[in-house]
Amino acid sequence: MRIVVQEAPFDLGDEANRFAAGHRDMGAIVTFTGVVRDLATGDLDAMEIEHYPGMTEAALTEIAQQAQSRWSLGDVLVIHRYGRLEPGALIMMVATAAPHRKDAFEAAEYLMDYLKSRAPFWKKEHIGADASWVSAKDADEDALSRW
Amino acid sequence: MRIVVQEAPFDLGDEANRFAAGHRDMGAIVTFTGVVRDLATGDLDAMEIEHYPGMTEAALTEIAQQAQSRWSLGDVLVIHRYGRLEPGALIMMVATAAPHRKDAFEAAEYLMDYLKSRAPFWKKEHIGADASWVSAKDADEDALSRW
Amino acid sequence: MNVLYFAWVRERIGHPMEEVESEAETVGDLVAELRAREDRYEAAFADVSALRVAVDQKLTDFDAPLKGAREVAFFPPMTGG
Amino acid sequence: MNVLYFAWVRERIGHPMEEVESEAETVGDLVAELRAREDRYEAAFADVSALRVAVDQKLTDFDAPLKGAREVAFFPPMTGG
Repeated sequence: MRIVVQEAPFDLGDEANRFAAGHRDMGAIVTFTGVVRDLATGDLDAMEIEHYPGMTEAALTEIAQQAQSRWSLGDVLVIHRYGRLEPGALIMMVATAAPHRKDAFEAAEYLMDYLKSRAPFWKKEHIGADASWVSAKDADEDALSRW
Repeated sequence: MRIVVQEAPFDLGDEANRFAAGHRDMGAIVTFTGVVRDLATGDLDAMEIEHYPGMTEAALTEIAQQAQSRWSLGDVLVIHRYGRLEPGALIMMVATAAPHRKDAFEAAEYLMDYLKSRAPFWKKEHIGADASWVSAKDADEDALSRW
Repeated sequence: MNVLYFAWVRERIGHPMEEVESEAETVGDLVAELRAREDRYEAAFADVSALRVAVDQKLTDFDAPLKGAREVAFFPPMTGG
Repeated sequence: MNVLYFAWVRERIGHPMEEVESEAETVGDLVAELRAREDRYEAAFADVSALRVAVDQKLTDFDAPLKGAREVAFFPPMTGG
């Protein structure tokens, strides 16, 4: 298990290759990558991500451990950035390795659902001189009920 | 949409980066990678993959188009190898880009479920002097019923 | 028409492709003609429920008509991914 | 104990952290003490249902006891991923 919380960018390809190379005994590798998406109006200047140092790592570790206890997994990777990110930047990724695809997919979805609503990150959108905190979505909270 | 059927290896990291770079307006990118897994006994020499040239590309294209009609997707990538692959080799990958994670995940699972049972590939395991065709699993056929 | 065989169907019959002259109206009729040819065809087609068929590179079933078909392929259930 | 604020809670209160001397038995009691301090605390804690709380870096609820707690954090619902 590897949990990384950092301000610096990460390289999806490097991370995916490194993760896969360590798990050639697993049949299935799933990755999810979150990207800063511009607004429909195209005027997002930046997404600022605040987090709670210390608790963030602990929360992500606990979420990853829960996933490992619920599914047959070879490994879990979570990378999450904080700070000021421009549209198109990669915010975060998770990766799961499992003998079978069902476990790899479900565990990745579980990680994402919990990471959305239970890891201490907060997003703020910067548009010109305006800035506003992104509201949590009911759908994200509801997503937890399926697990 | 990009569909690739080839004997040559592919680089997961390069493919993931290229796919993601083309879709920075999508919030969610999911990849699935299938790896030749050794047997529990550790004595798999190779997995040989036979396919039906022409129909393979047509079947994968149709599966990808179905996914695009069912979910809100920015793009779909399918790469599948054939020929003789050793344990640890990457067999195939799919990638999906979508505005939201639910679509990206579901579409990737749909692609995998159909690709398993509806694309004309056949696997043969080589163990020493023995070789045997891998049987289709009921669970893979059953997986289609959820879509 | 061209008839193609894949995986263990190909191995039992002994070649991957052949040209077949046939007036068979359906895939099932064609299978009956092939089974009557030789033991190796009989062996390959003994249990049709274990087989899949594509006509002109599209999956179909054994009731499918062959009118106008240029290519028919027989193979076991697929195991991709 | 240290009290931390994040996101708009931090912005309303005006600082990210402070040391608070309190005999509050629960998180709810601590909130009542803070609200009584100044308008900006009242503004931040006006609708507790819009807030989340962690004690010693673990998510909990407003009934949670504070005995032995070294760090309490208040923040809006999380928006990671």
